[in-house]
Amino acid sequence: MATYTKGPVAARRILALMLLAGTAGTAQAQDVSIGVIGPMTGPAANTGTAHREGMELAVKEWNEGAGDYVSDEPPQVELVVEDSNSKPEVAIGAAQRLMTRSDVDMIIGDTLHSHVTLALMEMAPQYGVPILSAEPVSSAIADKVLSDPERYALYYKGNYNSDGYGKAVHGFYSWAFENDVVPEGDKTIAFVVEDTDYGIANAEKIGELFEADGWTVAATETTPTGTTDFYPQLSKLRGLDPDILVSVFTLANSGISFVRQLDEQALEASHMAIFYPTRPEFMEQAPDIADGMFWAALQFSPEITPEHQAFNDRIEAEFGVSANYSHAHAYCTMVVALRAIDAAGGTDADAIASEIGGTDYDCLVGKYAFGEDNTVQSGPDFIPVPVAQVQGDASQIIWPENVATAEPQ
Amino acid sequence: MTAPLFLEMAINGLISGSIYALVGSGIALVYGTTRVLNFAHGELLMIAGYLVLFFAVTLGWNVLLASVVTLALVGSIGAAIQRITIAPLLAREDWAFRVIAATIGLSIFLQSGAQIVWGEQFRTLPYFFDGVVSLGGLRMPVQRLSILVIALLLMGLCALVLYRTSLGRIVRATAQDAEAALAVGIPAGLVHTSVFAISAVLAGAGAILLSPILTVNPWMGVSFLLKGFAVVILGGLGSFGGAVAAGFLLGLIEAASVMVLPTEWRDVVAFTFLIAVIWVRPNGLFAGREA
Amino acid sequence: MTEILGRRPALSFLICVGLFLLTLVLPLNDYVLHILTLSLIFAIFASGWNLTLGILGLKTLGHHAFFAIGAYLSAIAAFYGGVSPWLTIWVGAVLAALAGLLIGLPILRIRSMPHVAIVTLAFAEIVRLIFSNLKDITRGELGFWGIPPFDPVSFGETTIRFGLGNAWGSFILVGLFFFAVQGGLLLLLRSRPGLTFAAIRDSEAAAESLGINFGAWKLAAFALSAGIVGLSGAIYAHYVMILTPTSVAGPEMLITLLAIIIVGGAGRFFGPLYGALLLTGSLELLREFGDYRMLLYGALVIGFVFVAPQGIAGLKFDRLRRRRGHGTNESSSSA
Amino acid sequence: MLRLEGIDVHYGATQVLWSVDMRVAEGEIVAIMGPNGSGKSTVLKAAMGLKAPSGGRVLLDGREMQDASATERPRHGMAIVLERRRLFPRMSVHENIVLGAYARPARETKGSLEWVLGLLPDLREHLDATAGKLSGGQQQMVAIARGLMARPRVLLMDEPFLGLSPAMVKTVSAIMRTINGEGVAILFNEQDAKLSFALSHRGYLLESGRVILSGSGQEMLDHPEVKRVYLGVREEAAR
Repeated sequence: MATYTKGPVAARRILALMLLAGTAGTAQAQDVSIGVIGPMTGPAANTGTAHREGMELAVKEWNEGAGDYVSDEPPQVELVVEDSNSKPEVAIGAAQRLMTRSDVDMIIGDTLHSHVTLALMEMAPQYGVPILSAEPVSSAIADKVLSDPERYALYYKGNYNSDGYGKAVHGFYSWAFENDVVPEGDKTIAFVVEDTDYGIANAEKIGELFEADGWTVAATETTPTGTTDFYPQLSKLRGLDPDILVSVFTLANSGISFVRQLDEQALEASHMAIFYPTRPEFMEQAPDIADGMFWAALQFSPEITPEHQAFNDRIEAEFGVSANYSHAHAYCTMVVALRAIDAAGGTDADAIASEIGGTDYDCLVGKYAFGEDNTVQSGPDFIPVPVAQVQGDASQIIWPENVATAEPQ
Repeated sequence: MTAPLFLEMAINGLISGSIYALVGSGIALVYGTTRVLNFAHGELLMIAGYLVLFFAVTLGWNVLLASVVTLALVGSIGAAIQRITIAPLLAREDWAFRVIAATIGLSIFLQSGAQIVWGEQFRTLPYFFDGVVSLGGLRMPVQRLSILVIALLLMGLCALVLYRTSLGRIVRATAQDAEAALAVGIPAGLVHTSVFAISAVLAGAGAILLSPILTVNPWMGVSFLLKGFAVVILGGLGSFGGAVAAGFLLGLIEAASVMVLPTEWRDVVAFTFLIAVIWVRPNGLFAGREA
Repeated sequence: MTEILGRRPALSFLICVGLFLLTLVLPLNDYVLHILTLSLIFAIFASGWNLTLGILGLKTLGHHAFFAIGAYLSAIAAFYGGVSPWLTIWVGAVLAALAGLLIGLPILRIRSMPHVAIVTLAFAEIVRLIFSNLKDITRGELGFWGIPPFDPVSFGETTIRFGLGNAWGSFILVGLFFFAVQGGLLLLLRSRPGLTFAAIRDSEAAAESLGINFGAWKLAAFALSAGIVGLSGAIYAHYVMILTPTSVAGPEMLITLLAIIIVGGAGRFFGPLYGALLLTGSLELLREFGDYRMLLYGALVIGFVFVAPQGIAGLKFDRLRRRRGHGTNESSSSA
Repeated sequence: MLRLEGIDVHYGATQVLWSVDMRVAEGEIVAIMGPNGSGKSTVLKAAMGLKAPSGGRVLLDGREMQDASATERPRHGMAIVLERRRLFPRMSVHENIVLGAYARPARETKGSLEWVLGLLPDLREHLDATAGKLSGGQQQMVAIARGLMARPRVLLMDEPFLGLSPAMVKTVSAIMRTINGEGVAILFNEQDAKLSFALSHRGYLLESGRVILSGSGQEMLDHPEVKRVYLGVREEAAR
């Protein structure tokens, strides 16, 4: 007998442990509890940590009386952070844990990944909990909402769609051709993007807009996240000789290597970089090789925006790190959530959701307002997606003209 | 395609091929002498990358000094891994699989350990050499060319050690007949440990050469390990020379693939080539020329 | 064979079924059920892999490729073809088995362990990249969403629903699949073919002299193993309802499953169940450790390889045998 | 000077040697004769430390060798020529021979090589050849040369005549006598009783892992049991 009962006994013990873990409730000292799901471990943990810091700052200010309140009696808020490890199934486990163990009233997540959000948004109708995603941009999320608005009534997307960049890049170049900032050439465009929904969606959108103007997409090269050797791709592109080259990476290092190798290879194309110059490390290491480069979108710049500098100081005082765009975006997302809960005057899911939908609030990166697809809107009146140029050792906004801080060089 | 572009493609292929050859020949050397497949071999690259970053960037040492110290340390780490995790398993039954399982565990352990110690910051070393060689339409930075040259020199040096020194002689003897080597008094343990050290140094050299153009991160070893394994199988298991040749071949195939297809198909082409070769020539392309 | 099945496997099997039924009456919350459901899916995966890895003695490292093939192809058939997942999971399983035949042929010809390990690993990488690159069909790393859950089943008044969020239905369904697969394997292993597998593992030469046709047997076993793993992938797809190439065919899947098998006991029939429950369960408990989770994972694998190479399922068994004074002569050759 | 006392050897659960006693005196040639699977090779491997005995002692000049691993025994004056030569096939003859001196101080290597080539002059012209490409007989000479490079006082030879042509058997026997003439004791095994005992000063008959008979070469040849079973069977088979 003793030979085989071992396993079942072990199994039973695990079960008992899990039951314990499952029922050990958290004491509720706060009025409202918000769960956050983001990549706290794994390759994207840096960004996940920035998100956590931004949100913690927002909640801290809120609880200490320094928030931008809607009502006279704002609720005290408790924050519970869970890890998604950049994986959908892990995020779903985290959501279930937040619902059953921490009994949260609202979930913010995923803070970074579109593919995780696509899975996570299913939890909103399932558990009747409002879910607001933070940085994900993929238009697929908005499409999913539009495909069944009733089902996803509790879900909101806290960042604009991936076509935000597309429109900005296309709009900038149309302006640049007209004003002879960039020559039009024989109308070919090429992409080197990282192999994520982020990179690919941007390449597709920009490609579509240019093709409508009679341009040809010469090549779309997707490289694994973290790639830093672009020689094979650049050699190939030199042969294709495009007029515009668009690169999209999320990691600063990919961007630095790309820009440096582009310089070595001396391609003649006009280079437009997307997202990665936002990273502080990029500007630390790249200025001399990146001089004159165009990039989108300069949304967080303590150097030229006093309000951003003030936010940076608060983050630095709290966590000892300098703030980046992810801090700012997460902070704003959390403030949007806090104000919605405050306005709803309770924890009723439908009330919170409808307050999120009615948001009209100016935060660090622009004005937050949601469209019919439950998605934050982009554009000059909402969250602007400006194009910047590296000039000397700083970046200046050169487009749109109404917000430009410098002329293109 | 113009001639300079074609040449550039070939050089790109040879450059990545030289790293595959460095990694693969180390794996081949270890397998040839000890019949051990070390799945933590990629992590030696990663550790070397972080060490050289630490010495050259954090402490600001001269790159050459930093590299030499790094190689010495990585060699000792390789030897320690062999002593602590692999040698004790060799005497046990079913050891071949257990070594695989243990080294896979070790690889995860080292990756997450590196992530905890150094964070997941993706970092790069400054260039060792400045300047770009420009010949006709061909442009190639000195830094990249130096990878090829230094890798070739290192593998030449390694071959010299293998074929011209008494250490090399006892390593080859153990590879060719372990029991006979034991019978003439060659201590197998010493040979196994030194082979691990040599292969760790080769991997470490690869990491140092790459660190200015690739990011140093906790997972950097994974893709090189797979490529290294592919190279070892293509070259004929355990053959040092075969692995070197197969490394360059694989690099060229990849470079050609990028020229013709979008980048994301590169590894599919590389691994399909491996499986196709195994169908036709199970013993690899350069079989029968072991260490 | 006792060494693989333990003594009185049928009784062990019934105890497991009993425990499963017991969990059904416990007041478990959705989160615990989600974890148990994932454990059981991984246990099916591990049982399938265990067939080649432990019982057949072929050290393959690419079975997550079959998991991905089963998952994606069943999801594609259900999503684009509008076919019920009750049918498409079998499509996924059969296609995974066919892929097993494809890759089984060259590696069975070679047999050398490094070849088997490396070639199967490379195969898994190819499969991952193909699903990742065929973005028009799978949406690549963005994630293949919109996969339908299993159609609901009605018994008179009550309707049981499946898929994420329907924790009860999903747990019962996956439990049924698990016991069907385990029961089937148990019957198979105690029949003539099962004894043949054991013979192949214990002594290739001896089995050959008995006139057993190796190639065909091994290939059949390999395909069966791939098919079971494919089935587990298909069930996973219709449970989680979103797939990304990295999460189903990435290196972490390999490591998770390898750890389950090593900790549970490679080549032990009940090993996968113990391993899956222990690892999936305890690692959830260790969530608080965040970054240290994978570190512990690695250490656990190394520790088991050194201290208890037969896994949990082998623990008592060995001790008992030693007490009786039998020498250990288990486990197979290593190439 | 070499003594085996009560050696037991197990392979897994199976015992293959049962309390084997043997000795080799200074300057002796000793043969171990026995049928296939009687444990002859195992005796030599146990003596050399390549197979750890589960019981008994190995003594060299009265010193216990149990603690000396296989790699240390050459330092104490033992060397072995393994069954089927076991050369390093992709190395040159010269490299093979020199590796035999691994356990000796490097300064002796040159002298030892001259001594060995003096005993086996035919090898001189093959020094640069690849060992694996030589004929079986030539390989056996290389293997013997390699063993001698350790300057052993007792040389163990495992099936030295296996697979050799009759002419080569004669040559190798002659070499063994020459070596013995240089003061090296030899312990070898061989299935052929006539060959074994004609060449040796003394011999042992091993059956199923036990020594069942011992004596001088001539005594062994004359023993009725050996005559009936081994010589008799051979003669019948030869007819």
